[in-house]
Amino acid sequence: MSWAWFHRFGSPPYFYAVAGRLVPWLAWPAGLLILAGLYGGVVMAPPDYQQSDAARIMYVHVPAAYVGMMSYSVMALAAAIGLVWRIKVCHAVAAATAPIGAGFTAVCLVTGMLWGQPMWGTYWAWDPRLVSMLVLLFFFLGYVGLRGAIDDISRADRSSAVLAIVGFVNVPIIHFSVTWWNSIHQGPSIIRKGGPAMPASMWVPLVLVIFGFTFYFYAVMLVRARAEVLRRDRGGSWVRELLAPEENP
Amino acid sequence: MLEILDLHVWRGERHVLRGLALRLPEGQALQLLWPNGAGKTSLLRAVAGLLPLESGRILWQGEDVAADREAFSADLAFLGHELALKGDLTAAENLVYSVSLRQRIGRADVMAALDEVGLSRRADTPVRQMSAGQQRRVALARLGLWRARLWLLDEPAANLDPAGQRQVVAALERHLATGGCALISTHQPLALQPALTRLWQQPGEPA
Amino acid sequence: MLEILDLHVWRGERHVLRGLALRLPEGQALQLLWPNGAGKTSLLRAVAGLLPLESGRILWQGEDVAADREAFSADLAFLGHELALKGDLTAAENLVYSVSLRQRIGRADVMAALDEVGLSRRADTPVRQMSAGQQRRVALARLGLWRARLWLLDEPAANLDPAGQRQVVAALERHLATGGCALISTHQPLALQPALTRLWQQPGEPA
Amino acid sequence: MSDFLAMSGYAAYVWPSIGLTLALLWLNIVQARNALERAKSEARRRLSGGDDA
Amino acid sequence: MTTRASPLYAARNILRRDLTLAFRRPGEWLQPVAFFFIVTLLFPLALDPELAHLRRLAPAALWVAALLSSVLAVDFLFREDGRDGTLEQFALSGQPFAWLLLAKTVAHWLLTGLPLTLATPFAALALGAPASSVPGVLAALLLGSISLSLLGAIGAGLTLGLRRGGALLSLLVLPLAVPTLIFGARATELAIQGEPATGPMYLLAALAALGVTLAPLAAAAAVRISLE
Amino acid sequence: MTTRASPLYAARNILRRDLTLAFRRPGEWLQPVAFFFIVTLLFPLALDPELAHLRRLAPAALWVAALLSSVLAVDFLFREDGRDGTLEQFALSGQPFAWLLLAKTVAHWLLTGLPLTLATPFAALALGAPASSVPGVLAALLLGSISLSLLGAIGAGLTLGLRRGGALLSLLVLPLAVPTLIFGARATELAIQGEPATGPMYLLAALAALGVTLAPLAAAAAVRISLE
Ligand code: HEM
Ligand SMILES: Nc1ncnc2c1ncn2[C@@H]1O[C@H](COP(=O)(O)OP(=O)(O)OP(=O)(O)O)[C@@H](O)[C@H]1O
Ligand SMILES: Nc1ncnc2c1ncn2[C@@H]1O[C@H](COP(=O)(O)OP(=O)(O)OP(=O)(O)O)[C@@H](O)[C@H]1O
Ligand SMILES: [Mg+2]
Ligand SMILES: [Mg+2]
Repeated sequence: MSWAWFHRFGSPPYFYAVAGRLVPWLAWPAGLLILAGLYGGVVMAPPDYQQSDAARIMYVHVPAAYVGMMSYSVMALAAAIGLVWRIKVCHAVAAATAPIGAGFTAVCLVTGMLWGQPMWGTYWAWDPRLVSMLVLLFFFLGYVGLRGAIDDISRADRSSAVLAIVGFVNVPIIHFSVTWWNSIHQGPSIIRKGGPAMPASMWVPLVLVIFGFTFYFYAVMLVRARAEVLRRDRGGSWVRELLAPEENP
Repeated sequence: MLEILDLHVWRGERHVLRGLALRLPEGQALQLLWPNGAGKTSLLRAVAGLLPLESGRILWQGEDVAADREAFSADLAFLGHELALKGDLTAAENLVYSVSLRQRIGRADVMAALDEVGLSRRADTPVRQMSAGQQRRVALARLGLWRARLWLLDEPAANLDPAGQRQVVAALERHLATGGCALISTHQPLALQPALTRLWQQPGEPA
Repeated sequence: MLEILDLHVWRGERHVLRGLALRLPEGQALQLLWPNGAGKTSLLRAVAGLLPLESGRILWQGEDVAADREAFSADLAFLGHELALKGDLTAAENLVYSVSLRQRIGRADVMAALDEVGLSRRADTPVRQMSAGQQRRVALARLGLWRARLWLLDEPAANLDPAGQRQVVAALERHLATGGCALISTHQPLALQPALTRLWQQPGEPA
Repeated sequence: MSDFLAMSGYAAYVWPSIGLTLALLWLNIVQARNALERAKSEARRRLSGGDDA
Repeated sequence: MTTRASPLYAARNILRRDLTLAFRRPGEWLQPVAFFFIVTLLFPLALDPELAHLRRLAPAALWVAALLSSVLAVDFLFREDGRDGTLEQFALSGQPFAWLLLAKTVAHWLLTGLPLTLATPFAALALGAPASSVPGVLAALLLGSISLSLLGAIGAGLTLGLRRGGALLSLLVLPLAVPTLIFGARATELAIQGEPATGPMYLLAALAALGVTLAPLAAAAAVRISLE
Repeated sequence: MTTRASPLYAARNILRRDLTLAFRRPGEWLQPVAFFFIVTLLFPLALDPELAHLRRLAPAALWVAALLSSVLAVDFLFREDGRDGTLEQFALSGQPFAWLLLAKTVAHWLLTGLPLTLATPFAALALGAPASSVPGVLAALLLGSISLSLLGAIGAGLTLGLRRGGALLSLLVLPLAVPTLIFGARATELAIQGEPATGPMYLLAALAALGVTLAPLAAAAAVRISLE
């Protein structure tokens, strides 16, 4: 395969432009999917036969969980590429991902706790799945903290990249924790042998929200990434051209 | 022979070295007399590989140093603002341990080197108990022990009294005589034989 | 006027200053050109009260400084090997905070002082991002802001380019002209007007 | 309607979860916009030679 | 002509300087808190999880965590200023040295002790303490953290300029801190059990008062010695 | 003529150097151990002492203490060598950098992890663990301390040259150390209850092996970046 596209994306101006054009195409579907999914899940779908309406938390908890984990993976991957091939754009993506991923992880934790109180009778339990997710949050925080502590941006990029890569080991642990250890948390109930463990009226909206969150994540991430690319720019002529019209309107 | 082509280096927000180029043949010492903040330290660190290059190439014996960092590192000796001495170790111990990273070494060589910088009687004092200039001299002795072809010296004469500065010059002349070369940042030109050295006053002008 | 009588100072096992005596009248600068390890730093730190005296007396305006340390400290400015600058603060902030220990100060004075050392455009750069010489210059600006009668300077010209060294000389001459006095350790004599300064080559000889 | 809001007794858990999630979605958008604006003005400042090179 | 700075003016500037420094690095001052949280989290991780069990353990966990994170933090109280010569300038400023160091210690407490105190209730709840206990826990940690910072200042002064200061520091401070720890834990325990904790509270307050008056002098003496 | 030093020769000298340095300051290397002891002793102080209660608490106390003291100690692993330019010379020595750092880490483990391990049995007994549990406890801490040192090396590399590195360091390392902590505490618990602890032991060993192979590379990358 040719690496042309790879290097094209590596060039800040190209990335900046393409990302800018991409955002609306991600944002609108995201909005629609989320609305549809939440409506389907929170309003239409029948209450769970065991958990009745408490199960509706699922429609935010699970997508948040998936996106939280996904965003860490995206961050680690981008960081690794940026570190190996010295591509600023990738570092920008990693930097843009961290705060968003931290947000989703936190939401997953809180919604999970709010779900746990009625279901398990406690907000928090020291359970592998829960703990590993908490650790994920700490990795995000550590990543942000490390960035904040370093003032030279290129050093911050590469240092935090190392951290992101090292911390990635945690992600599979989160996913398989339920199967490896006996966990009070329930195991895979959508992507599993023999199809989803719930009626279509429940898993379809869930899947819609999951996709919606994913689109949303990429939309927001790209906006932030454009900002990060600008911050990393070093007086490249393209920025001058880009901002010239806005300087004297 | 060291060759630098169109070197660009940034420090944070600041574009410090803009398309710098130089050639440094064997047996030559190039003295950078640039003003404060002009980029001497940055240049030396970039050559040593301690600062990332924004663009440009550094050739050693005609080959790009990025190709084989470790081989290049083995050929160079870097003396920066920090002396890399352990205050709790004696002068001799410091030399033994720092040199032994690169080559096998015995106490005899160390004592000889310390003698050259006039510290033979201080070989066993902890470096912490030495004055600024004495510590500089220890670092100077180490420089002589490393058998490196390329010396990168950042203000080697700082804190040294006239006698110490003469020792620097002597060490440099020995080094150049054996076909080495040196890139030196300094504010007073070192009194090397004119044949051996060039002075570079401003980063703007050509070397 | 500073007067030192029969001063003895030990550094660990070493009897560094043996019965040293000197007189430093107003408007005078005494330059210590002693060789490395002769005891310049020790002397300056002892006078400042940062090293204990084994024996001997230090008189300031005819009174023993041991009598009222704080009054004496308020009269002196000490610039050592360490610059007492915060890498994370900008040059201006560093000056404001360090000077405000001794006297009230406003941003205007600070900018003026930075201008004198040629750093006015760097007033808001964090000191960490400055080169060795630029940091020295900030320390120099601070020296000018403290209204101290007695300056104790340890190698004030280190790391400075010729322009910077001229600034040191200018600052010193302003200081001496206003009736201050200065005790300076250095390895190149500073180009002060001969009337204002004495050179002291060896601790053995009299000043 | 009211018993829909009541979530058969789980309202205290369901609605905060959903509310919090929506809040996060909103917050992310705001922050991203601000970040981009800040970066642009930063770049402008740098281009107009805020401090010397 | 220039006007001398009053001790108050000098202290105010030291305070301002240290706060500026801390806030320049976003979230840096949050780190002791984060550390504190992590430590409190470590216990349940290392234990078989039973909330009842945890609750009995809460006071110990809280106070050990608080003690450790404040010892960890106080390690930075004088270190930097000592290395870069700032403390020498303090000593030569002609201002009362102990007073300047007190200013530094206050700044340090504002940046570590106070956030720590504000953080404890959450940790306490996570460890299963009842919400009713929060005021008591807060009060205990408020008083405790003050004397911990002050004791820490002495240790920091003594270990100034030593390699590996950190570990030695903890050796020096932890014994000094034992009374605070015991009374603090006791007060917390009573608060969690919903009983009045006036007795230990008074003792904590007394310790804090004692610290404010004596610790700066001791610290000043220690730092002066370490400066040579 | 001079002969190049083999990587082994270089590593041996680094090891010798660090040991010399540590022993030059009498008892300096004892500090993490002392810290460890103090921390473990703090628990009984902060608790109402009931041995039965303490025994159930022993694994947590031991491991939290061990984790904290090794995090505290690892903060000094690279700090000094980074500040005084020694690490720059390492990087420029022409030897494989990761290998040199591994040598430093080994020295560090010998000076902190090993004494810590040897100290635990006493702490465990003090916390009411039965003598029969000593071998298990020892084994668990031996394996655990190794991976803690290695993980610490990564964090130390990342925070090298940062102000307040220490606190950030702990924030970075502790999440990495969670698995070690959990398995270690589990193994210790089983050992104290007199049951076979092979399962967690294997996992601890696996973690240690993983660390030895990967951590130095990560640390080397981190340090190189921090040197700029
Ligand atoms: C603080 C508490 C909780 C945390 C941190 C948490 C975390 C997670 C995470 C990380 C996932 C994604 C797993 C993966 O994609 O591999 C997940 C999925 C899920 N969680 Fe939770 N959870 C919590 C509480 C709960 C509770 C109380 C319930 C319901 C009783 C629940 C039900 C689910 C379900 C149904 C899934 C989807 C499983 C799948 O299809 O893979 N969670 N949770
Ligand atoms: N901390 C110390 N402990 C013991 N001896 C010391 C200590 N510091 C310096 N010395 C010794 O005291 C003597 C004087 O040291 P000092 O730093 O005053 O010399 P100096 O004149 O400043 O030299 P330089 O020009 O190199 O700065 C030296 O011989 C040195 O070895
Ligand atoms: N860490 C840093 N971050 C950002 N800018 C820096 C940093 N270090 C140095 N600079 C800037 O880079 C420029 C070159 O610095 P450098 O230290 O190379 O100068 P120099 O020639 O060595 O000066 P000196 O003679 O004073 O040592 C200076 O303007 C300085 O402000
Ligand atoms: Mg320089
Ligand atoms: Mg000196």
